Amino acid sequence: MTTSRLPAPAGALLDRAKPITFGFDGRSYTGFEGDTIASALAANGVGVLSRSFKYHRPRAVLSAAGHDANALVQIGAEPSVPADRRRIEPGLSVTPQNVFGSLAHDRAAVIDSLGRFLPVGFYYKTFFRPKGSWKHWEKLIRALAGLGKVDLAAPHGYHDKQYLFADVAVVGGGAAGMAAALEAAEVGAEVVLIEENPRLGGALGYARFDPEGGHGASLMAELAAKVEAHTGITVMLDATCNGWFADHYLPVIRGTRLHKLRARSVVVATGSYEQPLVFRNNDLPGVMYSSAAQRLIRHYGVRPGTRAVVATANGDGYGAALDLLEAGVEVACVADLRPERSDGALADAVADRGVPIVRGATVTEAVPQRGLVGIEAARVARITGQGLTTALDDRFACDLIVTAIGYNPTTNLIHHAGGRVSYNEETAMFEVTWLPETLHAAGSVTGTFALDAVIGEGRRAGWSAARDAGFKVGAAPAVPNDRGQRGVNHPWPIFPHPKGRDFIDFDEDIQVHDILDAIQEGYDDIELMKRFSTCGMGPSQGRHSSLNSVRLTARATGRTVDETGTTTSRPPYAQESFGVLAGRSFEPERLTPMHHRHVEAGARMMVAGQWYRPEYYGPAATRAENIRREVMAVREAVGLIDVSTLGGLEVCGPDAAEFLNRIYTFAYAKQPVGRARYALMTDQAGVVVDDGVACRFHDHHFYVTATTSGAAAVYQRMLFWNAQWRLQVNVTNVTASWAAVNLAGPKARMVLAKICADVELSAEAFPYMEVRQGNLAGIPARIIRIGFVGELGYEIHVPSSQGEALWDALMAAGQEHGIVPFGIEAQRLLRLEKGHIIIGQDTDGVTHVFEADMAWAISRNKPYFVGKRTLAIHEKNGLTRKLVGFTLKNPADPAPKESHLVIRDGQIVGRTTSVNGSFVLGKVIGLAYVAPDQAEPGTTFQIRIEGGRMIEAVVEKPPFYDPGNKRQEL
Amino acid sequence: MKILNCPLNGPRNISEFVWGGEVRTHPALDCSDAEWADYAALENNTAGVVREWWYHVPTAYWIIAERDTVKDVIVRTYPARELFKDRVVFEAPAKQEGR
Amino acid sequence: MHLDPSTLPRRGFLYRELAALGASFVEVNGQAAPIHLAAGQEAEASAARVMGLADASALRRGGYKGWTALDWLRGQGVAIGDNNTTVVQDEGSRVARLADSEALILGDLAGRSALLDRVEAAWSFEGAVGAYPVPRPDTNFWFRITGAHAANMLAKMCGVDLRPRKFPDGAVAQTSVARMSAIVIRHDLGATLAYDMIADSAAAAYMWRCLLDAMDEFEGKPVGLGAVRALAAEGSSP
Amino acid sequence: MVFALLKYGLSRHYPARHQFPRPRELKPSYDLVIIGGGGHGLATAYYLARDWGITNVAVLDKGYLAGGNTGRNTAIIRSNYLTPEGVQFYDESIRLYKDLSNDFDLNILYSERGHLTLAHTDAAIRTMRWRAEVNKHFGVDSELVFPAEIAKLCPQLNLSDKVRYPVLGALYHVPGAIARHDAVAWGYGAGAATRGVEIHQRTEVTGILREGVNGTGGRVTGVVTDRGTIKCGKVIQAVAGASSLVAAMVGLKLPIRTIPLQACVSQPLKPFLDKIIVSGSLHVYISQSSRGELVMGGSTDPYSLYGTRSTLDFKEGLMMHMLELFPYLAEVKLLRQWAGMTDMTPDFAPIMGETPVENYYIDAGWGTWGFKATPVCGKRNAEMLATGKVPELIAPFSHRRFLEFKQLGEKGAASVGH
Ligand SMILES: Cc1cc2nc3c(=O)[nH]c(=O)nc-3n(C[C@H](O)[C@H](O)[C@H](O)COP(=O)(O)OP(=O)(O)OC[C@H]3O[C@@H](n4cnc5c(N)ncnc54)[C@H](O)[C@@H]3O)c2cc1C
Ligand SMILES: NC(=O)c1ccc[n+]([C@@H]2O[C@H](COP(=O)([O-])OP(=O)(O)OC[C@H]3O[C@@H](n4cnc5c(N)ncnc54)[C@H](O)[C@@H]3O)[C@@H](O)[C@H]2O)c1
Ligand SMILES: Cc1cc2nc3c(=O)[nH]c(=O)nc-3n(C[C@H](O)[C@H](O)[C@H](O)COP(=O)(O)O)c2cc1C
Ligand SMILES: [Zn+2]
Repeated sequence: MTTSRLPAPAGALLDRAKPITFGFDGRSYTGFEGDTIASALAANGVGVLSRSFKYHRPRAVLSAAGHDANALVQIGAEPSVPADRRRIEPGLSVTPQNVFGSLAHDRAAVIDSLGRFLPVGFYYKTFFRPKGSWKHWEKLIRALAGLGKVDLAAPHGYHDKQYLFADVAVVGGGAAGMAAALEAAEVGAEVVLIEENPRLGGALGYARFDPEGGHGASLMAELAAKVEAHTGITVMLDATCNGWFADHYLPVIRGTRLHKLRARSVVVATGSYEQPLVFRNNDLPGVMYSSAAQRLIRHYGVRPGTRAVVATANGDGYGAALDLLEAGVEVACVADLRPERSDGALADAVADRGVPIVRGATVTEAVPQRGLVGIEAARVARITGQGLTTALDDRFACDLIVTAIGYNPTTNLIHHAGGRVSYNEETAMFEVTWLPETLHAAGSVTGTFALDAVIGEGRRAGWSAARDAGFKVGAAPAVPNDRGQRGVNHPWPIFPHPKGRDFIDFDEDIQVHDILDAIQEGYDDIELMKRFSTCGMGPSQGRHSSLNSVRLTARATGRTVDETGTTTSRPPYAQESFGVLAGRSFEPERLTPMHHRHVEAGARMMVAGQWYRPEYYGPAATRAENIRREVMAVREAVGLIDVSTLGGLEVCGPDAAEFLNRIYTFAYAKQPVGRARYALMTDQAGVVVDDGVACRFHDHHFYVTATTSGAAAVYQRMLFWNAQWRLQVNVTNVTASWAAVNLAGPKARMVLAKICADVELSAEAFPYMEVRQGNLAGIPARIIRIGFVGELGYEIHVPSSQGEALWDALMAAGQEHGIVPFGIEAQRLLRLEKGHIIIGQDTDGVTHVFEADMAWAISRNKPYFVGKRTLAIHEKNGLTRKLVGFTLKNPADPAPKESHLVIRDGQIVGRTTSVNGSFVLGKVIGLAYVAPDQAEPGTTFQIRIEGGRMIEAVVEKPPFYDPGNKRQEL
Repeated sequence: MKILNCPLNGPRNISEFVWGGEVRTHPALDCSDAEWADYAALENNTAGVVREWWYHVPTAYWIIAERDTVKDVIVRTYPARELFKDRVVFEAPAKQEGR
Repeated sequence: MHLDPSTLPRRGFLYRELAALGASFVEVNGQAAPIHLAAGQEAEASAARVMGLADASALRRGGYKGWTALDWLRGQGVAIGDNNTTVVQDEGSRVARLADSEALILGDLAGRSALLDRVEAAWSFEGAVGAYPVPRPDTNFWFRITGAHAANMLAKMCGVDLRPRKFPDGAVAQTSVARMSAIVIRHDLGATLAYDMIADSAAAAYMWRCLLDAMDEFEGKPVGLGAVRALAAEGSSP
Repeated sequence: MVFALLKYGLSRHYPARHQFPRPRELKPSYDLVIIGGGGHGLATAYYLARDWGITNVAVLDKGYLAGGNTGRNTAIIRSNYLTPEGVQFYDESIRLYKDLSNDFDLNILYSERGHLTLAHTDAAIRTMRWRAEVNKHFGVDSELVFPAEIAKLCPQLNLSDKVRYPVLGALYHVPGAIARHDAVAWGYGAGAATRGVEIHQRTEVTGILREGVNGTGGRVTGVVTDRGTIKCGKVIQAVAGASSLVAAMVGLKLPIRTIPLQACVSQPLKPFLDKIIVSGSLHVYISQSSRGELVMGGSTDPYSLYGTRSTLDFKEGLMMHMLELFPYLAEVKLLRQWAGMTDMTPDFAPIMGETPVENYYIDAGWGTWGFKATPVCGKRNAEMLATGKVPELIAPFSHRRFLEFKQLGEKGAASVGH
């Protein structure tokens, strides 16, 4: 292989004292600390990094900038690692991607020779005849597609996030960015400077600005030293700003941490990407950008070849030629695409070194080595017109072709922010024409290339950003007039070859004719061209292809480049891992005060929104038995359930009753102190959305409960309405303040009496639907006599810090009466026996009050409640379904499941919502929606159960158990 | 992430807020069914500056924001009481059936 | 002798977690407060200067909410500042104004608040129409987060800029922390940067875990109230 | 090698034909104008031309072909809805989809994968069973399955109960599929254009002409565009995110909110995931395309917007939950994110059919779920426009239902499901 390691001082990023051994494609290599995978491999003479997406052609470094199209490798379970950015570590095991067999012998490489049968969008054109055949072809196509591999056993490493704040954020640590940061910090702004590379400097660190070659480095050292010394500047290296989001919200990824940086103003100084020269076989290993050659030499101490041909249209090509010469690379020829002599010290220096310079010429073909693993020679021909060359060419033996035909600005962040660019035909560049307020740009991202102008522009951007961030600034720094934007970009560096393999997009293996074909086929809008050809849709997202593909599209459609426009640039700027985006996965968990008691008692806990609740107590293996035991305890003795997750709202003030009158369907104005009342909430559409109990403790005070899942929304809704009604009422969400239990069963009073001294508990003194405040085992409590489960029962609310003590006291007091803690499952059966609905189970997103058969819960004497008006419309329109209780006609029939359908004449008319086998009743009971004319008790209707079988059910008016409600009122 | 300037808490990530939709004017209780549907079921879905409800979750605070739904810019925010100044009283509409 | 937290009716939201960390408890307001953990008060105090987390939930706190709440409190001699600021009262309690209609009262590190004693005694539905108590001790846990790295650590969980130069002593942020609503108040302990965090008591264990995880990179340690008091004693914070 | 490719390989001139003959000028008048050149508009044009021979039709789109939601959607096709109206409707669409490649002579890469909607709560289990039962009633292949079976269907899923929201069950819908979204639109567009329909891209409708407006909606007579005014017989709007704005041009107010929906793709990976996985509770869905990218999305944005900007929060929330289901994807890389503007109705069902304005028809309210409906919408819209009668399949989706507070109950099936 022809690449090799250079001695120091080449390789500024290397620590040669620290050799590192790693593996690639099954072999072991040694590089130095600071090497990227790509540079270390190049230093070892490894010429091929990957195989291309479609044709499986060998590929290697193109830009060495960390954004290469074909430098993606797999590291263990991590796919698509950019080998030109990721640094080597001891023991790293790297494998190539998209290879069938080995990198050297890829069986899929045969596709390359079939290329002409695989036109752009080929998969749209075939594989579907005869009908059904795509199913088989798809497998093949899918297997060929994709790059990296997923390992189902890959560990989920530690990733986290951190917010950062700055007055001014500067993205890009090149000359422009450093100048901007210094200027802003100088006036007192707190600056964060973000650079994706391991050191500051940008192009200063690898480009050549003068024949002697030292200017960049010395300027870099000077600026970097100032930046690093400035206390107002925080420098983030190896940190990628991966997008711009609204209000200057910048995701900055460094390692496994996502920093979310909020700045008051932003300077984008992200530089530019060098662009490819398009010619036959321009994708082969050994063809690279001038900046890539320079990065390899200067950053990584890698000699990129032994004999080079340089194709250039600007001074940077000559700079690269000088670098190559100094690195001991023979330069066979410089082909300058421009016909006129380009005056410039760099060009002169190259000429002085005796390098032949051919003007008005370009490389038209890289002559491949066998197996396409490198190049043997370059063909150079005269340019005769736009994209045209003479047939006659010169063949220069070489192993390296370096191209320098211009740049495309790194405007990703500017696009995300809504900035606009437009194509300047004169400079053949996209230039920024409009920036949103408080966003500034400087340096080559704006098309400014002259170094003094870059720095001037950087200073001015920093100045503007500091001003926008509210700092007092002096006079605006001046920017030299000549921004050096001419003579950088060649307007048409595209030389299609009759035999093709003249690549525009290296990710997707798109050649010139692919783009032209797509356009000819009608995909002539730049966005359609992109989507049909997939140009720009691969991992490097058009970095290397966008400019040339727009130029081609423009020419083929007879429009200007500006009219043609570019495709939308979208985040992320560079790849980002799912793990980094996920971070620590904050998933709040709420526990009731008695949570640990349930766990200790062997409860199976179930998720209820953010809460956990006991489903039942005991082993899963005896689930049914556990539930039965809990149910029977409630029916026959006494049970205790934790209902702390119920919402709790304190509604206080002179208008408290009026407020509830408007919020709930019932009437509360005349509710006496000491009484509880059902509370049903509807929305504007009359849909049932929540329910609870309103307890009046004072003229001015109601304590209202809400469902576990509805609490937050109920609170929000109450505040929403009162923000408009302006009643004298205050609502406080006290859900977490109160622990609550329901003590229920015939022996509940006896248990309670044991720990209650100050509340008279007799049925006469404390009847059903009344509330009291008192002390239980010394714990202040609100006691509500309600009966969701249909037995004598007390819902007891105590301060949450004392919930566990209450639980302990009740369990102890209940021991002699056989108290049993019960869970949600038991409660669901118990309440069903009483026919109580559960909002969200027995109602759905459109159930209104009449459908739920709850007209009894509406007070008709009120002028208003939320939903009243719509309910009136529903009442007028009549019902289409109704919720009823039912039992099975034939008790031997299997129980339907919840959500089995009610069928009439082959039509769906409803469904079951709750079904359970009642132990005490010895039969299956349930709730179901049926057609309105099926709702009369005694009517039979049909339910389709498992296996499609129909069974008959009979409407029975709930409550199924204790219809006279005697037991709860005991 | 947008920043919404809460009149109580100052500039905050918009994720601290819940969007409450357009501010609407409640029709008179004796409005027609069509007027009622217009209020309760239909949306202006304005492209441009809209006056909207926003709820700051940590402080349980409903505010009003004027937001440009095309530019994604929040023009102005203020407490709801600037718009809803007075106690609202609902009187039963005079009985008239059939509207 | 060690106090067993489960022998008291008022129980901390985290007493099991704290006991597992070797906490020694003392009774404060009828509840077991972790005075120090296994490391001991002195070690914890020095850890807390760097990065510490203490459960202060046993300490006194309260609040009033409603359209006359601030006026009524003022009538009780309470000094109240602007929204989202805290005023230290003569007897040592702090009063944070949370809105035009709400104030939060935080007692001292000993667990006392003469102010709360006084206003609680004075309050009645009739006497304070429009000012209603908020049951803060049960609604919320109360953590103290201390040490030089506190702001950086909180930046891993909270999107408000809490750095000392932007968030002065006494400032209040009612915001979202680890996807939970929380009140964060800067209240330095002597010379040590420190914050109160007050949030949903039902999520105390969740938040405790999140904080310990976030503190790890700063060598953060859970500490007892003793360490907090020791830091406070180095200056003059109540 | 497949024959068709040989043809391309051997012929010197590529391609065989131009797919979208480009009309330069607008004609002064058309029998019918279709506002919106997304999938729905193009499919309507296609079936008008193919099935009814109506070709004096202009499709007007303010942007490029299918650059609206059709070009942004994650292409999940299924019929496992909740309401009878929905299930029957989408079922017809799936049947049409299966023939599209051959109808078009263009492979839409229709890929039947099987679709799992995960349930993490017992309430969700009930909804899944409900959907399964309704589906089966109409002959749609859906089944409620539990973790042991899910593990067999999709061993790639994390079914551990040690996560915050364990998977308790799933609705398994065998015909659940994905397709190449763009190809569907192109197929319809090319089919319509080659039959004589004019497709005018970059042509924005800015007004609609009516006569006889006094108290009623009047009658449509033409449309005003930024390229001139044209007369026409009938008009149908199929403009998704812009529904309210275009409807307002004829004085029609809709119950729609325009809310962005975002999506993203990973870098291409070798195939490892066949099934389409959706979790409503975790607000995520994912499939792997034929190209190898993971195509992912979640619920709609938290507030309305006429724009397609991307947000960071979207990705953060999505990935947080995605890694609960697929923890091993932590080092997989995101490639690109984007957004569309969805026209969300309160009942997650569309608005179709006639309007109070004579000769003005609507196809709106497709929210996050309308791609799968593209063929059936096209076919039935065409039938309606050609015959003047509202087909039974679309009658339930009338705009009037909102005025009568008779919402359809599709919420339980549509929200994050697409
Ligand atoms: C991210 C995302 C993911 C989705 N995922 C799915 C999915 O998996 N499955 C599914 O079934 N659905 C999905 N959907 C929904 C689906 O994309 C849409 O419902 C469907 O594509 C709508 O098609 P359409 O033709 O009605 O609208 P569009 O494709 O949006 O077309 C409307 C066209 O109208 C044009 N227009 C607007 N105003 C005017 C005007 N004044 N004059 C002229 N032209 C105008 C627009 O430019 C646009 O091209 C998703 C949507 C999004 C955004
Ligand atoms: N010879 C060459 O190859 C070459 C190439 C480009 C520029 N230049 C010269 O360099 C000067 C321009 O300097 P400049 O400062 O504008 O550009 P620059 O390229 O020197 O610096 C831009 C820096 O921003 C970084 N960056 C870009 N996007 C980023 C992101 N999202 N997050 C973090 N970092 C990001 C890049 O890695 C780079 O280091 C000009 O004088 C120009 O002529 C030379
Ligand atoms: C199903 C689907 C798959 C996509 N796959 C890719 C992809 O592989 N690469 C890519 O760059 N974009 C991909 N995109 C996104 C498009 O490039 C583009 O972002 C999207 O159509 C929205 O358009 P806009 O970004 O121009 O606004 C995909 C989009 C969809 C809908
Ligand atoms: Zn979640």
